[in-house]
Amino acid sequence: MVSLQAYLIVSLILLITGLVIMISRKNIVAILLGIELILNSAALNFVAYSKYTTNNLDGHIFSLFIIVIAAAEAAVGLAIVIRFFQIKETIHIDEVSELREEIAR
Amino acid sequence: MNYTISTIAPIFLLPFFAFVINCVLIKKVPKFVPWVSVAGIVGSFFFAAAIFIDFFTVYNTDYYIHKVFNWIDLSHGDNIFKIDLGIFIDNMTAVMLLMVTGVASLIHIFSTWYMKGDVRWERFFVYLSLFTSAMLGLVLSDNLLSIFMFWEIMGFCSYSLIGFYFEKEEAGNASIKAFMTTRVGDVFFLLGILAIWAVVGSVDIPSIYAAISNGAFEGKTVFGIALASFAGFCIFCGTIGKSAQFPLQVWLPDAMMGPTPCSALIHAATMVAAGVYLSLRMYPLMYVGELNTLIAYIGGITAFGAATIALIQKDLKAVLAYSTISQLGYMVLGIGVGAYNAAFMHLVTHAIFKACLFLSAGSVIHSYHDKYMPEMGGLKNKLPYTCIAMWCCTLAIAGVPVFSGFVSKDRILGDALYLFLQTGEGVYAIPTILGFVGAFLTPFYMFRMMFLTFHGKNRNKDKYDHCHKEHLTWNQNVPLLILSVFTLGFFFSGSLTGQGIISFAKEKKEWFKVLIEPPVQQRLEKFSNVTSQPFSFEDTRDMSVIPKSQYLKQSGFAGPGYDTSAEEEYYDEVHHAHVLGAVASVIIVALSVLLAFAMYIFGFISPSFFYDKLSFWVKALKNKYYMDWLYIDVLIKKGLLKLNNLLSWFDSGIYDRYAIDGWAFINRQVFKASHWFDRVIVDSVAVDGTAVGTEIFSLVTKSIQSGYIQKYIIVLIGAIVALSMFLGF
Amino acid sequence: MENTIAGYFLNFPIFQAIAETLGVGLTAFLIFFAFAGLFTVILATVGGFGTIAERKISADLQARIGPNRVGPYGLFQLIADGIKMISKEDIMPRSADKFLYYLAPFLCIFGVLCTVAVMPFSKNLILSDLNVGVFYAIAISSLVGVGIFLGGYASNSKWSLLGGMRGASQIISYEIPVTLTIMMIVVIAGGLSFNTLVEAQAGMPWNWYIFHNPFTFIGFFVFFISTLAETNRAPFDLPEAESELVSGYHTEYTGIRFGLFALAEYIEIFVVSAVSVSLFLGGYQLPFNILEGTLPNELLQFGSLFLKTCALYYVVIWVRWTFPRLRVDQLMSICWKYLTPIAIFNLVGTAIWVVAFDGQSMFQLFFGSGAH
Amino acid sequence: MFINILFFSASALVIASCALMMWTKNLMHSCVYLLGVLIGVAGLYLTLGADFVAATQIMVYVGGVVILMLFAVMLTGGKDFQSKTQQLLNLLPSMGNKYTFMWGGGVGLVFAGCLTYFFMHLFKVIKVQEIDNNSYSPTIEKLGELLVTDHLVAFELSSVLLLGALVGAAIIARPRKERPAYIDDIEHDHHHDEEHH
Repeated sequence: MVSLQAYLIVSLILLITGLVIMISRKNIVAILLGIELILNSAALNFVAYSKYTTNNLDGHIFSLFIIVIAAAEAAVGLAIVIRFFQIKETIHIDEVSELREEIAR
Repeated sequence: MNYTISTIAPIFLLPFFAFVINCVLIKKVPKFVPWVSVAGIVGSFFFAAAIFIDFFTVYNTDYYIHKVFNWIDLSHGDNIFKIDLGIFIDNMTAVMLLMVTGVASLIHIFSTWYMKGDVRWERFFVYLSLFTSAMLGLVLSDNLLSIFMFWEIMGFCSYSLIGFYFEKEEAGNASIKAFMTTRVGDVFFLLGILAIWAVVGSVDIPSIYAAISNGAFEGKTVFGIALASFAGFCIFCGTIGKSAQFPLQVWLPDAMMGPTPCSALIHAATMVAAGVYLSLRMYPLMYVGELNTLIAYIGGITAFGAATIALIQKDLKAVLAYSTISQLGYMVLGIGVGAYNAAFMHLVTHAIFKACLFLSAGSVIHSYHDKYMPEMGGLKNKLPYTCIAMWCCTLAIAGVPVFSGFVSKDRILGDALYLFLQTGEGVYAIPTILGFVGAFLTPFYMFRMMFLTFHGKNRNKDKYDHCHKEHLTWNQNVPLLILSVFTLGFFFSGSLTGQGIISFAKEKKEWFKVLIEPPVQQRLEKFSNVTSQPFSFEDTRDMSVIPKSQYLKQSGFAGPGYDTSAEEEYYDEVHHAHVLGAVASVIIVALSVLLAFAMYIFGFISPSFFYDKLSFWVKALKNKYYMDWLYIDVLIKKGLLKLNNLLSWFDSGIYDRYAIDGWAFINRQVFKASHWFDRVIVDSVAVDGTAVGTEIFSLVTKSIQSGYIQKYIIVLIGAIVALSMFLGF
Repeated sequence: MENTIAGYFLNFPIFQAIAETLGVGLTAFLIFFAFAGLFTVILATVGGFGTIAERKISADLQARIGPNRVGPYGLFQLIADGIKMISKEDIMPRSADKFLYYLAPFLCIFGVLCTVAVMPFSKNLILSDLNVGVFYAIAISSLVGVGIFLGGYASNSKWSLLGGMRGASQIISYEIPVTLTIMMIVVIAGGLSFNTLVEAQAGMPWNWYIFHNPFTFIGFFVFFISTLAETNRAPFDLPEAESELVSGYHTEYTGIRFGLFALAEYIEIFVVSAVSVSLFLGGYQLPFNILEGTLPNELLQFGSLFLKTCALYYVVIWVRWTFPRLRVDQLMSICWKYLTPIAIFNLVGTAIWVVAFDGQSMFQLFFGSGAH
Repeated sequence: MFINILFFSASALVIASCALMMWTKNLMHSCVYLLGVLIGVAGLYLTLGADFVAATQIMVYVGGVVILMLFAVMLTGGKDFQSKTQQLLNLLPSMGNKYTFMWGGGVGLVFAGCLTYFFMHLFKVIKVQEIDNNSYSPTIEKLGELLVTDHLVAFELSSVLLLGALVGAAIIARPRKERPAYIDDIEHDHHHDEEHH
C-alpha cells in the first residue's frame, strides 16, 4: 500500500528539480523543460490528493486541464523562442531583458 | 378563430417585412421589388379577411379583442411610469383592416402597370410597403402613442411620395407644404395625447373609454377650458391636418404632384381617412367635450367650399382632389351631427370609389399622356373599361340611388336634417344647408368631369390618335372593375336603396348598422373594469352588455336608422327626417345632373354664361378662396419672417453681444488668475516636487528590477518561503 | 481481467491447478508474460514476412519473379535476411550523438510493440482490455515519431536530419485526422475499449462500422490514407525518400539497428491495418458463432482478423508500388486542408446521425431492426 | 503488490530521469530524459487509478510537447552555444555553470526544506483517508460526465485557449518577409561601435 506521502515526495523531487533547472540553466528551452517538470509535479499532486482525500474525480479534471495548459504554453512559448532566435540569433535568457531600464554596468 | 400573435401580427408585419426586404433588394435585384411588395400586401389581405370573416360570424356589437405588450417600463417602487403597446380589434377595426388591405392590394397591382419603367419605380414600391404597414399598424394599435408613431411614418411616406419626382421644383415644394401643414395638426395631436395622459395616466383606447365611462374628465379644466374639450379639440386638430379640413386643407390639392397610384392610396383612400378614423375612435371624447357643433361647422364648410372649387378645375386629378376634401368634409360633418355609423360607412365607401376614381384617372392620364380636361373628350371609345369603372364611381359619389354613395352620404345628410328638426336650433341649420348645397354641387362637377373626359368630341386629334385602344389587362383595368363592383350600395346596407326595399341576406342585411355602433356612455360600460396589464388578453366573444333598444332610448345622439320597433315614436321622427332627406337629395341630384347634361351634352347653357355672371366668385374660386395667398404671402412672408428677423436681431444684437461676450470676458479674467496659480503653485511646487520625489524613490526601487528572469524567480521563491514562515509559525 | 487472455486461460483446469499453488495473481502474470513474449515473436515473424511480401508483391506488380532462391518460392528469404542483419558490422558515425543514436531504434520498436497490448486478436485473445484502449494505442504509438526524429538527429547527417524532421512533422500532423476519425467511431460505439468497439460490429458485414452511415464510409478512407502517412508508407514515404534523401532518417544505421527500424515499420503497418479492421471492418467478428466459447472459436476469430488484416496489408503494398510520391507542401496541404476538415465534418455528421437516428445504422433504417 | 512494484519502478524512473536532466550538459539529452520523466509520471498516474489521465499524459506530452521541444532545440542550436555578442553576462555557458548551480541548488534546498517542514506540520493536523486502491474502477465515463456538467465552462474555455495558442503560435513563429527596422538599427550601431574600437 503506497501512502500519500510517497507521492508527495516524488512530486517534491520533481518540483525542486524543475526549480533548480529553471534557475540554473541559461537556455530558454531548458527553462521551459523545467516548467514542464513543475507542471507535472502539480498535476501529480492533484491526482494523488484526489485519490487519498476527496475521493472524487475533480483532481483528475484539474490535472487534465494542467496538461492542456502545458500543451498550449509549450506551443506559444516555443513559438516565441523561435521568433526570438530569428531576431536575436541567441536564446540566452539574459538577452531577454530589454524592457528594464539600462543600468550602467 | 383563435387569436394569437401569429394570426394578427402578419397583417402589419408582412408589408413591413416586404419593406425591409425591398430595402435590401433594391440595390441588388430591383426587378423583384414590386412583386415582393405585392406579395406582402396580398398576404396581409388574406389575414385581414380571416379576421373580418370571424367578426362577421360572431356578429356581436360588443365584441372586441385586446392584447397588450410591455414596451417601456421605468417604474421603480411607487413611481409608475410605463408605456404599453397593444392590439385592439373591434368591429370597426376589422372592417377597416379589410378595406385598407383590399384597396391597397388592388392599388399595388395597378401600380405595377402604372409605374413600370418610370424613374425610380422600384423605390415607389418600397415607400408603398412602408406606408401600408404603417397604416395597418395604426388601425391595429390600441393606444394613441403608437397611433401617433404610425401617423408620423405615414406623414413621412406621404412626403416622400408627393416629392417622388423631385426633379420638378413644384413637386418638392408640394411635398414640403404637405409635410409642414400636417405638422401643425400633429403638434396639437401630441398636445391632446399629453392632456389625456395627464387625466387617464395611460393612452390606450380602452383605458380612455373607461375613464370617460367613469367620469374622470368631469370638472377638470385647463386654461379655463374643460379638459375634455381641450383634449378633444387637440386631437380633432390632428384630424384637421391629416384629413385636410377647412383651415388646413391647402396641402391636399398640391399633393397631386405625386404619382397617381399614391394619390389613390394615400391622398384619397386611406391616409386621409386615418384622420377621420382617429376622430371616430375618440368620438366619446368629442362628445364629452361638447365639440360637435364646431366639428359639424368645420365639416360643412369644408364640404361646401371644396365642392365649389372643384367646379372650375381643369386638371382631372385636381377635380378628384377637391372632391376628396369635400367628401372628407361630409365624414366630419357626420361625426359632428352624431351620424357615427354613417360617417364610418362613408369612410369605407368613399375609400373604395375614390380609389377607383383615382386609378381610373391614372389609367386615363397614362394612356392619354395628358391630364388637362380641355384637351380630352370622346375617350369612351378608346378606354371603354376605364369609362365603365369611372362611371360606376361617379354615380356612387354623386349619390345616385342603388350606389353606395347614396347609402352613406344621404344617411349623414338625413341625420343632420334630423338633428336640426329635432332640436330646432338655428346653429344646426347652416351645416345642414351647406351639406345639401354640396350635395347639389357634387354630381355636377363629377358629371362635368366625366363629360369633358369621355364624351362629346375630342379636342386634340394628335393625342387622341396616339392613344392606344384599351384591352382588358390584369393589372391595368381589372383592379378598377373589381373596385367598381363594390360601389353598389347593397354590400353595405343590405338593400339596394338603403331603405330595406330589396334585401339580399335576411338575417344580416343590416350588418353595417348592427356591428358599428357609437361608443356612447352605455356602450362604454364594458370597458369600465379594464386594467390593461401587460401581456393581458381580452376576448369578449360572448359578451353583450346592453340590449339595443334600451341603449337607444338613453342616447340622445345615437344616430337614427336602427331597428327600433320598441321605440315607435323615435323611429317615426327619424324615419320622417330620413325620408325627407332622401327625397330632397334625390331631387337635388336629379336637378344637378340635368344641369350638367344641359351644359355639357346638349349645350343649352354655355359655361361661359356663369363665368360672366359670377366673375367675382369665379375669381375667388380660381384663387382657392385666397387661402394659399393668406398662408404663404401674408402669414409666412409678412408675419413669420418679420418675427424671425426680430428674433434674429435680438439673438445676435442683444444676447450674443452682451450675455455671451460678457461671460467670455469674465472667464478670461478668471483664467488669467488661475493660470498664474497653476504655473507657480501647482506646476512648480506640487507637480515637479512629486516628480522629483518619484524619481528619487524609483532610483532606489529600480535596482531590484534587473530584467533577469531568474533573479525574479529567486526573489519569488524567497517571498514564498518568507510568507509561509510568516503564516505557518 | 474478465475479457483478457489471462482471465480466459485461468478458466482451464490445468491453470487453476497451477493457480492453487502459485496464487492467482502470479499465475495470471505468468500467462500474460508468456503471451506477451509469444506475441512479440509472432509479430516479429509477421514483420519479417512483411518484407518478403513486399518484395514478392512488388515483383508481381512489375511482372518480375522476385526472391525465389532460398526455400520454396523464396519463403526463407527472411531467415537469410535476418542472419545477414545480425552478422553485419554495427557502424556509428564518429560525430554522432552516441546515446541518442542507440536509443532511437528501441524507442521505435517499443512504441510499436506496446500498441499490441490492447489489440483484440479474438474475443479473449487480448493481452489487456484497457477501457481507454484506442486512446492508449494512439498515445503510445506516438513514441515512434520521437524515435524517428531522434534517429535522424543523432546521426549528425544532412539526409538523416531532413528525414527525421519530415517524419516527426508528418506523424504529428496526421495524428489529427486519425484521432478525429477514431472519435467518430467512439461516438457511435460509446466506449474507448477495443472490445466495446468490436462487439458492436458482430454478425454480417453490413453491421461493420464502415457501413454504419455515409460519414463512416468516408471516414474509413480518411483513416486509411492517414495511417499510410503515419507509417511513412508510399505515397507518403518522404522521411525515407530514396531518390531525395538517400535513405532518410536511417541512412547512417547499419546491421541490427537498421533491422529494428525496418522491423518496426513493417510491424506498425500490420498493427495499423489491424486497428483499421477492428474499427471499421468488424475486427475479429465472424458472421456465425457456432463454436461459441471454445478454443477453436477463438482461433477462427483470430483467423478472421488475420485474413482481413492481410488483405489491407496487400492494399498498402499495392498502393506503394502504384502511386508516385508527394511533395512536402502537398503532404501538409492534404493533411490540413483536406483530411482534417473532412474528418471534422465526418465527426459532426456522425454525431448528428447518432442523435437523429438514435444510433441506428443505415441498414437498420432501411430494413428495420430485423436486419441485425 | 503489482501496484507497489509499478510505483517503485515508476518513481525510480522519474527520479533518475530528473537527476539526469539536471546533470546533463546536453539539451537534447535533457529533452530525452524529460521523456523518461513524463512516462514515469504516467506510470504513477496508473498506480493512482487515473488511467485516462495517464493516457492523456502520454498522448499530449510524448506525441506533442516533447517533439515540439526537440524541434525547438534543433532549430535554435541544440547543444551548448555561446552568444554571438560576447559581452559580460553572455559569456556564461547556456546550460549553467558552478555559480548558477550554486544559486539554484541553494534556493531548491531552502524551498524543499520549507515545504517539508510545512507538510510535516500539515500531516500532523490533517487525517488522510486510507482508501483501498486495489479496487480498480474505470474513470473515463465519470470524467466525461464531469467535463460536460460541472466543469463545462472550463472545458469550453480550454478549447478556446487551445485555439488561441494554435493561432498565436502560428502567427508568432511565422517568418516575416522583411526584417523589422530596429534590427537594422541595432546592427548599424554594432558596426559603428566596432569601427570605433
